[in-house]
Amino acid sequence: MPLLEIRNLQIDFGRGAKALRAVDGVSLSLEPGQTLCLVGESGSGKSVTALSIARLLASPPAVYAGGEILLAGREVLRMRAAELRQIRGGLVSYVFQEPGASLNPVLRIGNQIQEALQLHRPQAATEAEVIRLLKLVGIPAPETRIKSYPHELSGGMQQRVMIAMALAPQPKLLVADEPTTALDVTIQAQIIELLVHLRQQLGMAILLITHNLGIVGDIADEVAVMYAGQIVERGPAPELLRRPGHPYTRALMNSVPSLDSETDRLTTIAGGVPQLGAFPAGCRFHPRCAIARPECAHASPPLVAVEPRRWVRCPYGNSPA
Amino acid sequence: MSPNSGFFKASLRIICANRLAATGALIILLFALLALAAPTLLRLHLLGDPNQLNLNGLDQDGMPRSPGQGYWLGSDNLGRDVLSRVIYGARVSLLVGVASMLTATLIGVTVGLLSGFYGGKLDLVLMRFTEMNLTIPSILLAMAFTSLIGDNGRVIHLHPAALPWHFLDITLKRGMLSVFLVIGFVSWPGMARIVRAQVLGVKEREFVQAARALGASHWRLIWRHLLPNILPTVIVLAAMTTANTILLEAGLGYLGIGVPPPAPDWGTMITEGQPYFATAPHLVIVPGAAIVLTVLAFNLLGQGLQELMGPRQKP
Amino acid sequence: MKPAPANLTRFRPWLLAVASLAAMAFASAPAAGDALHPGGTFHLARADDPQSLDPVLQQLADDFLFLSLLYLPLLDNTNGVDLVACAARDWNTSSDGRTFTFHLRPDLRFSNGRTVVAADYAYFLEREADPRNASPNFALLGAYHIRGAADFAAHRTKHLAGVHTDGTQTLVVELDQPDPTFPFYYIFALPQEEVERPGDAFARHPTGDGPYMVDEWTRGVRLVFKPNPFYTGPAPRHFDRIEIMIGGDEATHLLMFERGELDLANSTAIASIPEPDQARILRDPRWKRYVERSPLFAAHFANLNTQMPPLDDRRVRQAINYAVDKTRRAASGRFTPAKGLIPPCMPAYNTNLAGYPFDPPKARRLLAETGLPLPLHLTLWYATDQDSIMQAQEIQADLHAVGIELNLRQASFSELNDAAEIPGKVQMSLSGWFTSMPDPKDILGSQFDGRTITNAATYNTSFYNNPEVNRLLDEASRTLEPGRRLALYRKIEEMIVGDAPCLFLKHPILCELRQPWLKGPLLEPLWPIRLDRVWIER
Amino acid sequence: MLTRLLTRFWWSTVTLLGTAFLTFFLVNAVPGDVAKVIAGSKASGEVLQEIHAKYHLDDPVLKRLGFYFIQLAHGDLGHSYVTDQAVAEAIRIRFPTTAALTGLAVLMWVALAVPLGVLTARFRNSWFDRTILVVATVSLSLPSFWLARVLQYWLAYKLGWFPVGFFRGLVDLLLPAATLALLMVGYYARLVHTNMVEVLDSPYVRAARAKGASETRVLFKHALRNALIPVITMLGMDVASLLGGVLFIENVFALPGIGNLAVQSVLNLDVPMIMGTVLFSATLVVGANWVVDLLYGWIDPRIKSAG
Repeated sequence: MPLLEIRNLQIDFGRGAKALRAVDGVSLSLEPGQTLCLVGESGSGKSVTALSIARLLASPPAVYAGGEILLAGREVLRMRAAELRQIRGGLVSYVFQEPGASLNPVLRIGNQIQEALQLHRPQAATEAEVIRLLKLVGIPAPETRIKSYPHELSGGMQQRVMIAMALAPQPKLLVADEPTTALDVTIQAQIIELLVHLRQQLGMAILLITHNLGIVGDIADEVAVMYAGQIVERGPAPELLRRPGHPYTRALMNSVPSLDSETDRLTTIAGGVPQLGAFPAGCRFHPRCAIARPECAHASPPLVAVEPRRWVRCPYGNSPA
Repeated sequence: MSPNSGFFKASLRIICANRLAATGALIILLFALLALAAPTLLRLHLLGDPNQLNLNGLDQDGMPRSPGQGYWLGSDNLGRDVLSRVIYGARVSLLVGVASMLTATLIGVTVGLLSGFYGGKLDLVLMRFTEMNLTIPSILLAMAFTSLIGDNGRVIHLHPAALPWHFLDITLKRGMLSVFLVIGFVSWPGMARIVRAQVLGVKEREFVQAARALGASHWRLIWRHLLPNILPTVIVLAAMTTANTILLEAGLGYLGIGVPPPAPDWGTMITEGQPYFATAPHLVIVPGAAIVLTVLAFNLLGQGLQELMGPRQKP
Repeated sequence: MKPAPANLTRFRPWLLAVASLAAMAFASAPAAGDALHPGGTFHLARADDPQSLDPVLQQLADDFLFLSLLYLPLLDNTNGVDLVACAARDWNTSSDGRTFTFHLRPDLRFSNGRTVVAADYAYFLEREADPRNASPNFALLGAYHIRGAADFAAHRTKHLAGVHTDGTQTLVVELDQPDPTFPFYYIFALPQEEVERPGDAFARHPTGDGPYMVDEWTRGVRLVFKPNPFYTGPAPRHFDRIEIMIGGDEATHLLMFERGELDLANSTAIASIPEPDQARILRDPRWKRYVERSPLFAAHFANLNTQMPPLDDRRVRQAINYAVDKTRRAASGRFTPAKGLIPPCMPAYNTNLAGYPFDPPKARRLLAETGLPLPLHLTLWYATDQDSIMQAQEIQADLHAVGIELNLRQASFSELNDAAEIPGKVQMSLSGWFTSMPDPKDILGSQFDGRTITNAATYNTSFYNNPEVNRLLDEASRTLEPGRRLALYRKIEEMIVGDAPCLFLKHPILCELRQPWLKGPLLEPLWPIRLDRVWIER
Repeated sequence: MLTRLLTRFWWSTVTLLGTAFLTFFLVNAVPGDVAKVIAGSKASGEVLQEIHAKYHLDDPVLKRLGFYFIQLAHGDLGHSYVTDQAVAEAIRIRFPTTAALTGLAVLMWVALAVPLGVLTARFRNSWFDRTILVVATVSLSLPSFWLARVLQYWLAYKLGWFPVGFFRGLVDLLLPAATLALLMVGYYARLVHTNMVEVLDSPYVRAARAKGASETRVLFKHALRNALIPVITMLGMDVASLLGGVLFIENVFALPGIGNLAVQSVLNLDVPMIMGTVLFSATLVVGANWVVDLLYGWIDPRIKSAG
């Protein structure tokens, strides 16, 4: 049984005539101990998908319009508040993009980690356990650090604290939502390294959300690429990276910044990400697509299994480049 | 279509887009219309003379009549029609309220703009001065000011002398001019502060920097670039300031240092009516309700405009 | 606040035909005796602090209320009619009406324990007569012409020549000219050793020989009296404590009274139940039995500045008098419409005086005669109290009807006083005069003596100067024979009314409301509220 | 931290001096002969002269200003022209009433405004939120003197639930404080609401939810403390406008506080008392801002290290 299974998830913002569909029929699955990378530009719906796993989207305005999310076999969308609180942290933990803003500025970090313990492992809510967790994520001199306030730490340290906090309840799934975007390049590598290391040590599954295909190779078992609320390609990481099937995936790969490159500048994809509610008709990628044909503007292509465990949403791009 | 009507249409559309703003604007409009029409209504005998003593207005004990007995909103302790006085009171309150708001806005925006735009020593001095004004409760300051200003009387014709539009005549009875100046002079510091903060923000934006790089004069920068950008904030603040100036005006009237009788001022009406509270509560309730309604209207308008315009200031 | 320059002169009534309803009702009240009056706390409220509790510095009529708690006058009165001995055992007047001899009670003591002696009264008079003390009563005492007062005031003598003591128990006062009203001047004993302590201690915590002493006086908060442990005066003491809360307005006080928080609805000496509530109270079965009234020795009027055009024309002043309806609201029983200045409760009241009935056509005729272009524009100054505000607006409306546009000028009490005495500054001002004398000497002489208009601080704010009136005022005040004195004053009043230096308005009637448990005589026409004479009996 | 507080202190002093300067010129321009205010309008010329000498009324304004500042430096606010009472003493006697009234009112409205603000933020744009918005707007549109009169009449006189007026004990302050609280609660409910909305959208609140924290815990442990920081600043700043509201309420309920003292002194043209009360309230405001600054460091750890 997969640890996480998302089936045909549909998420709207707003209701009735004003509803805007942000996630449109997304299906994913993740086995225990595996790592899935969800890749896409900002606005593609990947973060919304990730947040929906523990139903963290503010509702209203978000509406779970259809589909289901099974977490360890339990239907998340039907859970009551108490159940939900239990799986949040207990089963699935989150690490967010901006560690500085995601830590409560008025509480000491020790206190914040301890809170996570209290909520799910009250018997372990001790200072010793907090120190152990901080050590685990590689924070030097954790005994003194527990008294610090978030703003007294560097960005990298803050993200390590966030990870420690996420790990505290010993979750089965860690959702890392662009955990490195706000950090500088050398720190990014350290954090990814830390995640790889922790997965090996603790055996949990990781859902990594990123717009950077470059880090995917280091960590992912499987990759899903999202564009404009839909999954456009999905498959095992080495396969997909070697032979991307969708023109968007290819474009993304071309714009990958190398982790060791000095320059920030990347080959960007021409055109902008379509606004929510202003998705083009036909294939949603066609205005930016290098291999677009006239009919792409009318027919919206389905997600087709091109080989076992490999899906691509483009009838023309599935012959590997 | 003239550009003016376009502007009005646009404003109308904006206001109607928000139910709060629309309600506020409607109430203000109603009061303003009544206030403007009051002399005409009086001439047509649809309204009693607000200052005419009337023995029929008193019952056999010499007490004011309750609402209904020949007077829609009752009569006051001198037998005068309360409805008429409340409507005439709207003339005083709206005029003083809006005039003080304009005074306060003029001072506040000027101080805020100069302070924010030039910064440095000027900013320091102006902001210290603003702070000094903020440390004294405005009513206290107004009280001190009021005892200062002597009596000036003035009639303002809001129409060209050639045209006989006397409904636009507004007589600034002794004290009214001084009252609105006083209220204006004590109401600007809050506005100055917020305008300054806004200017500091706008000043750093690219288009201002670009204009500056192109050698635009300070005047042009302020007039063409800064002012239009802070205008939405100023409009919201102006609506809310009007609410406060009307309250302040009523407060001064209540203390007996506002617009002098027989001008039917709402605050003064409450003071004159409160000894009658146990006998004729309408003398306090009616003018009070008029104040609440008007102030509420301006607050709703401000609140609504704020929701529409986005920038979040104080609630 | 009092609506007009309130000047409560210190005289006692001598021939009082009018006794208040209250006085009648309680004339047969049980004889005073401590056994009947078990003490308790007396709860009162009033808007303002007393100006001072030093009788020499006591200025406002309102404050007199407290003097009867703190000091015993030489002579007092009962039922507002007869002079009776109080601190004095007895007294007599010489045949020429110029020398007064008072014999003291031997056993009176101040609240500091010292025995009261005759010199303490002499000290009081000398303090009032010394201009350095700035006593508001200086001019009033001066009007009696105590022998040597001028020399004393100019610091040429150390003592008042006309005041001497005979041993410790006798006080003698000599006047330069006869004056039958002198025994009605309140004379108190003051302990010099306490008064002359450094600082203002005495004005705040005075030492007197009355039944009570000040326990606490926090300005603007409360004034509390407690029993004077050395009190040995003739009248019984009724309370263990008198607590006066300071602040609020009359309307609030009445609400508190109705909730039972106060024992007396109002405790300012010359204010009544608030007019707006009167009809309601009189209809209320719970309260109407406890309302009592008393006329006051007072007149309300508007001064018309006879030196300022167009008011320098007598016809304009008369027209104003005809134009104003003085009977409006008279049904409330709060005042008698005025024809002139002498109140109806005073023996000198002239029932034949025509005055100025309400006659707008006549007013218009008089104005037309003057040939002045109408409308005339005049300005009326008045104080900020409710009664004045209403009165001013009524006058404004009445004058509007005959072609006079009245500008209203509200001013603080002191601003009004200051402005009114500046020649050529104030055209009209609402004013009034309270006297405690049943004699017209004060009410006519203090304000209409034309020789005072050159004084920097004059009470003659109409700037009225009629040489014949001046001469008659001198003659009347010297006259001892009651019938002739009365005739002279009536003549003076007629002349003044004819010249119309005022808009004559009304003579107020005091209206008080007490809790059912408050017993004893309370009101009288002169010193209207006598807190020292009532008690609580539940 | 210390430098910041010292800078603030220095500027507060400058502000206060400026305020003293301002009020001095303001009230010394009052028309009318002050000596007559002091001695009564019928005082003799001799007495008036003495008073002129005693209060230095004939000196040039600048000299008097100098005297005034020297007096201030000695902590002396002068004596009332009307009662000769020391201004400082009058203020000392009356301050406890105002302080108790204000304190009680602050407790009441904070106790009401915080839950209202939190709930309206939590259920944003619901009918509940919109209703409270309108109610709050009404609350800040009420003239204080009017509301005080109406409540006094209705709750104290008609229903007899509260004493009608005066200050004898804390019970007497319940209704006045409730009146004041009613006037302020709308504003503060909105203030808490606005800040709460902002905080509830913040990543750390999402993070707290992701941790599995209950809604109550999220609202009160994580969000509220952050949302209250600007509210506390506002409370400090509002002491000024509060004194304005207190003034009318003290007046209606006959409470012997600073506000009533100010009204009396303005009506009496009692210059030293006017200046005293104005300066005192200015000091109070500046002091309150200073206290808020201190509190700030305690509530918001980010401030402390910010030097």
